[in-house]
Amino acid sequence: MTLLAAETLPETLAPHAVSFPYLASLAVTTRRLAIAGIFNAGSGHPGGSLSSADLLAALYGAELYIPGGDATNPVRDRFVLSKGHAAPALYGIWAAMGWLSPEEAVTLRHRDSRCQGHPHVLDLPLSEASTGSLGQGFSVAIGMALGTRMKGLSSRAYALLGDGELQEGEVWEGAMFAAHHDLSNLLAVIDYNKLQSDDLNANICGLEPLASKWRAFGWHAIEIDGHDLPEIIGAFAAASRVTDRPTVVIAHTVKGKGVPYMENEAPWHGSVKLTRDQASEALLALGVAADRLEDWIHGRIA
Amino acid sequence: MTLLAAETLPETLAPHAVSFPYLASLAVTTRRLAIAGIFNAGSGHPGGSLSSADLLAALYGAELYIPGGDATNPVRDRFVLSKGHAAPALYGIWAAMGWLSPEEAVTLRHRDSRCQGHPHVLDLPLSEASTGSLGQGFSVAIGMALGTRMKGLSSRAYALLGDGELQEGEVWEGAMFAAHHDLSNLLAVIDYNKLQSDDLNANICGLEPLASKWRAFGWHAIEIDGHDLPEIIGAFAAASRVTDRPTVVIAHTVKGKGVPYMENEAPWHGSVKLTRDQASEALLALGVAADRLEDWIHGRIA
Amino acid sequence: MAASPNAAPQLIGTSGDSLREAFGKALADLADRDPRIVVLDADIAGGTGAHHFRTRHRDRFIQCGIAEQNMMAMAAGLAATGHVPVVTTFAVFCLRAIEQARLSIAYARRNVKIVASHPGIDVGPDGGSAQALEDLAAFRAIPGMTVLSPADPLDMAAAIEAAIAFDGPIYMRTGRSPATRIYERRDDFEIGKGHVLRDGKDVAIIACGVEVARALAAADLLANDGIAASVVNMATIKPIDHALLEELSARTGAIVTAEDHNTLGGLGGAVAESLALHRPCPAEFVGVRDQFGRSGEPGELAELFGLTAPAIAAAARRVIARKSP
Amino acid sequence: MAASPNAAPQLIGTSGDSLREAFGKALADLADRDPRIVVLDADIAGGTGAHHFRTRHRDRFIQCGIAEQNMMAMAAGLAATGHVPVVTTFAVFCLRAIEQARLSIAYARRNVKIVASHPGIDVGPDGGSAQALEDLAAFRAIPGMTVLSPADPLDMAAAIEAAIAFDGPIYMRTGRSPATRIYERRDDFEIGKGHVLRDGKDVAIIACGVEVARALAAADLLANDGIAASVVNMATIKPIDHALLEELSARTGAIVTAEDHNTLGGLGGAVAESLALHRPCPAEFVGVRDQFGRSGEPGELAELFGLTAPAIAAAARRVIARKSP
Ligand SMILES: Cc1ncc(C[n+]2csc(CCOP(=O)(O)OP(=O)(O)O)c2C)c(N)n1
Ligand SMILES: Cc1ncc(C[n+]2csc(CCOP(=O)(O)OP(=O)(O)O)c2C)c(N)n1
Ligand SMILES: [Mg+2]
Ligand SMILES: [Mg+2]
Repeated sequence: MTLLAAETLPETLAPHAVSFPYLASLAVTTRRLAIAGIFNAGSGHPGGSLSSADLLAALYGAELYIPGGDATNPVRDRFVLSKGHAAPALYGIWAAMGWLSPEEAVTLRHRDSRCQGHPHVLDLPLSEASTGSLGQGFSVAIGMALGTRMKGLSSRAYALLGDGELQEGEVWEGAMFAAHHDLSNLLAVIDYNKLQSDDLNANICGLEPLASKWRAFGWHAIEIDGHDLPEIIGAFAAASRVTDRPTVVIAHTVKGKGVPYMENEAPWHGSVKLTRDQASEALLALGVAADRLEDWIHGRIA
Repeated sequence: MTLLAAETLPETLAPHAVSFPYLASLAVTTRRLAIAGIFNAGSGHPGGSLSSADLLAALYGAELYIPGGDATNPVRDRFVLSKGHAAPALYGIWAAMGWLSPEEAVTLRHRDSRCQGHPHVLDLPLSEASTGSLGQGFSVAIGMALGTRMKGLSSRAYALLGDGELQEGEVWEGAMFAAHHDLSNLLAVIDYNKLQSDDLNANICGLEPLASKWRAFGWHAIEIDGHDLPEIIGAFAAASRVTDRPTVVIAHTVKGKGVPYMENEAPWHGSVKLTRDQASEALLALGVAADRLEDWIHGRIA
Repeated sequence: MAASPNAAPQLIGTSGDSLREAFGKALADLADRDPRIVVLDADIAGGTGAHHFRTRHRDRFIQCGIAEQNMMAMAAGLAATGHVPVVTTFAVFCLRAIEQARLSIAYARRNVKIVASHPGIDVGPDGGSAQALEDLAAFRAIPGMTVLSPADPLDMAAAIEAAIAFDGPIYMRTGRSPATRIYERRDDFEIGKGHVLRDGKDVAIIACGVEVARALAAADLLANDGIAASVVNMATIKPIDHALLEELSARTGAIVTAEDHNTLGGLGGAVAESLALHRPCPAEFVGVRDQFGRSGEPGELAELFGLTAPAIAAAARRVIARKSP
Repeated sequence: MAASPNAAPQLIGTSGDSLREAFGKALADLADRDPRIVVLDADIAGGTGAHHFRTRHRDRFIQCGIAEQNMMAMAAGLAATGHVPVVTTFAVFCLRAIEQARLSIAYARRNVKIVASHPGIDVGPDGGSAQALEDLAAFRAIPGMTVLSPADPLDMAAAIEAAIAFDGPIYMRTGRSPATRIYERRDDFEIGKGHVLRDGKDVAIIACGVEVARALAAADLLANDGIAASVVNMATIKPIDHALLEELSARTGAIVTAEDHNTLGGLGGAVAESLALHRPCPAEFVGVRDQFGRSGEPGELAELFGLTAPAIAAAARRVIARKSP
């Protein structure tokens, strides 16, 4: 593995000046809007949305090159939410970035909303891919990494995967392909919250030793705390210096992170209906003032 | 991993008294009938049939418990040819075992023959599964290992896979499942001939480090020379003592083994048509006397 | 052909169990008596109804993880060793493993039941990615695969009982949303037979799944205008009930099909093929017209995509206008 | 409706290129002019015809390994970055990745061409496992998916050119065996339009793929008995040519379909739906009757499964006997 010195990196890959308080604020907005959206929808996946909020904040806030959130810019980086059921968090981070109105972000799953239950690229082009069937978004991102490289663009492709998602064989097909083709412009991030729909990965179909699996498939693997923003940013920086293979960031997370009654509690991991009380309790736990609850539920976050 | 001492093994798992000359004769008969079948058919896959002949000889001749070749015996072991395109070798080993007439074995791919281009369980129940689409036979064998274990039977399930086949994600889904369920009555054998249809694995989509992949997926992995009968038998014996996980035998082989003009020569790896001269040269190389060529081509092997 | 008195439909109009719940409960009951049954799940048992089986028969519940291809082919291996495997996941994820269902199950004629929850736009808020509109067509094309789509909880319970008693591969749809009850009893379920719920000479509405209740409601709407519609619960899509369709074609001369599926290739396709082969007459197809679904409540989506009782009634009026004089 | 003189069929009767070879060569030519084209292969290029493209355009040939699911979804990513991906494998392995074709390609409306070699019993000696009899039905059910099945090498070359010019997802069958030549030139290929090869008032034979040549031969057999048959090359299965079918139904009152596919849900299903919607008439469906194929030479298998010219002619006689007086 060759490491490129930072100064030889093309400009778009150079480390940014990162403001961690800013990233933290993106993450908290993401979480709040995800809860509001799921409450309004009457269904949705809170556990896996909350666990990925810090990863999404670090990605969109400090790593991805998508000037102005313009999904038509050919040299933009591509981010695919392969674990598409975390759509509420995706709409949340876009709203936090100012790329989607927060009022729309919380219309999740409504008939006339562009915020479909799972990201749909024809409704919201920033989705880059239409996902919801686990495993596929990762392959699409691999195609994007290859496709931009074939065009000589400096773009990178990113995919966020769930841990349960790694049970899909398609992921290992893609992993083998990406390593064979030295797709160093590809970064996979695993939201390793140890839980899937029904139970712990360890009870359903164990994934450990997970980093060894990826390494045996030819990837550079980095393990971090997926709620520690400096660690996340550090992992991205390290990944950008790996130029002979794709990198996977295995981010240890807590399912339901930020809402104590949900954290690691099995019933909140699949698609659920939130009562108004539950939504309020969640938003309070996420730091919303009692007199702003109604505003946040409607996406009035200013 | 717990090792069971041999004397505590149930009788059906006890090591057999193995005659290596007998196994070698099974292998050579298998190879000859495979060539005869492919010649008669006008199409078929010689490379991957020849590379697996010694493995099949060791399996059927010394390892599998299938008394009298009776595919209705509920306590029999199950063998699934997951790389179904090696069907010519499968029919060959059955004929060598006396379970299929050699005359029928060489009717490969003919309209009225039970020897279909890929094994079909409704035509020949010893096939155990209908295969031909890579990856599936392995999953079927896993279902058999689980199914017999749930019934309290001592049966073991075996699958022979190609190396190219390991690019199918379904294989890794199955690998993860089998390890999670500690299916120690499951044995996968990889015919690691380094070539697939078009080219070397290494050029198409590299598999190395292969043993590390299986180990990271929770399997006991053994690497051997897949043409060395004592090594093969030794690996099976070692596998039978592994009682807490499935075992994979990674058997290094030569594609086209036994027919010099085919060995490691790319054009013989896919489905090909053999001329009479080519078939004759192959049979001569496999030790058929010049005046017996016509007999072998028609399966008159007595 | 008149509906038997026992089977007289009672459009109760209340929303009860969903079909997936009815399936899970009925299967758990069947398994009390039938030790051959094992259930395979891909981390979605709470959604498919399979959790009822798991609660009662933990030792016969096989958690496969999120790996539908391996699950489907493993089921063939379990069937080969004497079990009767019931493979459960969402309809769209059954599609992910259709080649395994084709080769390892159907081609090898393994006795496996594939039970697909979350078909059609009835899936609702999850959106288009999860709303399978192709499964009836795709599984119908597999040689030897029987295809079922029952209409209400009692129909569902009868169907899974018949499916388990049947020796061969079956693909069956359940449903996500609470289902309108149609039957008060259903002891005459037969694979391959449509069930005439209502008898009328002007037009015949052939429906399956959630559309059966809407077809009955459409018949009420039509009755208000003096149009007498037959309504059939065509719970078996394959093999289709040719004899019944021929009779209905002869008697009504106008057919409407209704299904929560693409109008191409599913129930509509099966009925169209049968009519063309045995007794042609005009038909209209109610279903999703070659579009993907989207998020929304099932009722809203039925409006949006034209799967409601008034949409069925409108199709009936169209086809009646096309009758040969 | 009469066939244009230019397009007059010339049943040359010699066996020439296979459709897969014709596809591969035509695609390599197109790619000389169109730098957007990339080809994806799953270790089977020598079988699909994609090797012709590889030889000429190595840098745009993407070897995916034996991993069809990843290949199919990757194609969507390549399309999203401005390439025009052509995914190539056997038809039965396209089925293995149909959920990827559905979600990542069709739902996202990605401009990907899926080209499937080895359809139907025409596959021959490989046997039933490799003989896809379901693909037309399954891919037809995917919303927005165009489905093609050209008839001879020139038709194939025209079809791939039209497919590349078309903006949207397409599933297209090629064929394994040497194809009988039908066209001397084919410069009027249009997606969505059937091509009338022969004009006759007594019955219309609607065929696709290898069955078109057999349909023409069947028309000759029928002509010997004084029966005038129209023959249509229905190279577009979806969207089906409703206008042409309506006209043929009106004029002949008797339709036969012929395809190397299950008789359920494919071309026969598409035609039956169209007739029922627009102008019902009796039809007979020639194809494989819900069985799996088996090993044998393509010609032998056509006999065994009833896909020959005499079988088509027999179906024509049956359907003529069923005409309404
Ligand atoms: C192919 C496929 N199978 C099943 C599902 C249903 N499903 C949705 S979420 C989920 C659990 C996912 O677990 P994980 O990947 O760990 O996600 P997270 O914990 O981050 O929510 C399942 C099984 C799906 N979306 N796709
Ligand atoms: C799912 C699937 N994709 C493609 C093929 C076509 N195919 C038949 S043999 C073969 C090469 C297999 O290579 P390998 O597994 O290494 O077999 P071996 O070298 O032992 O012959 C391919 C791609 C197939 N049979 N199944
Ligand atoms: Mg998880
Ligand atoms: Mg090999």
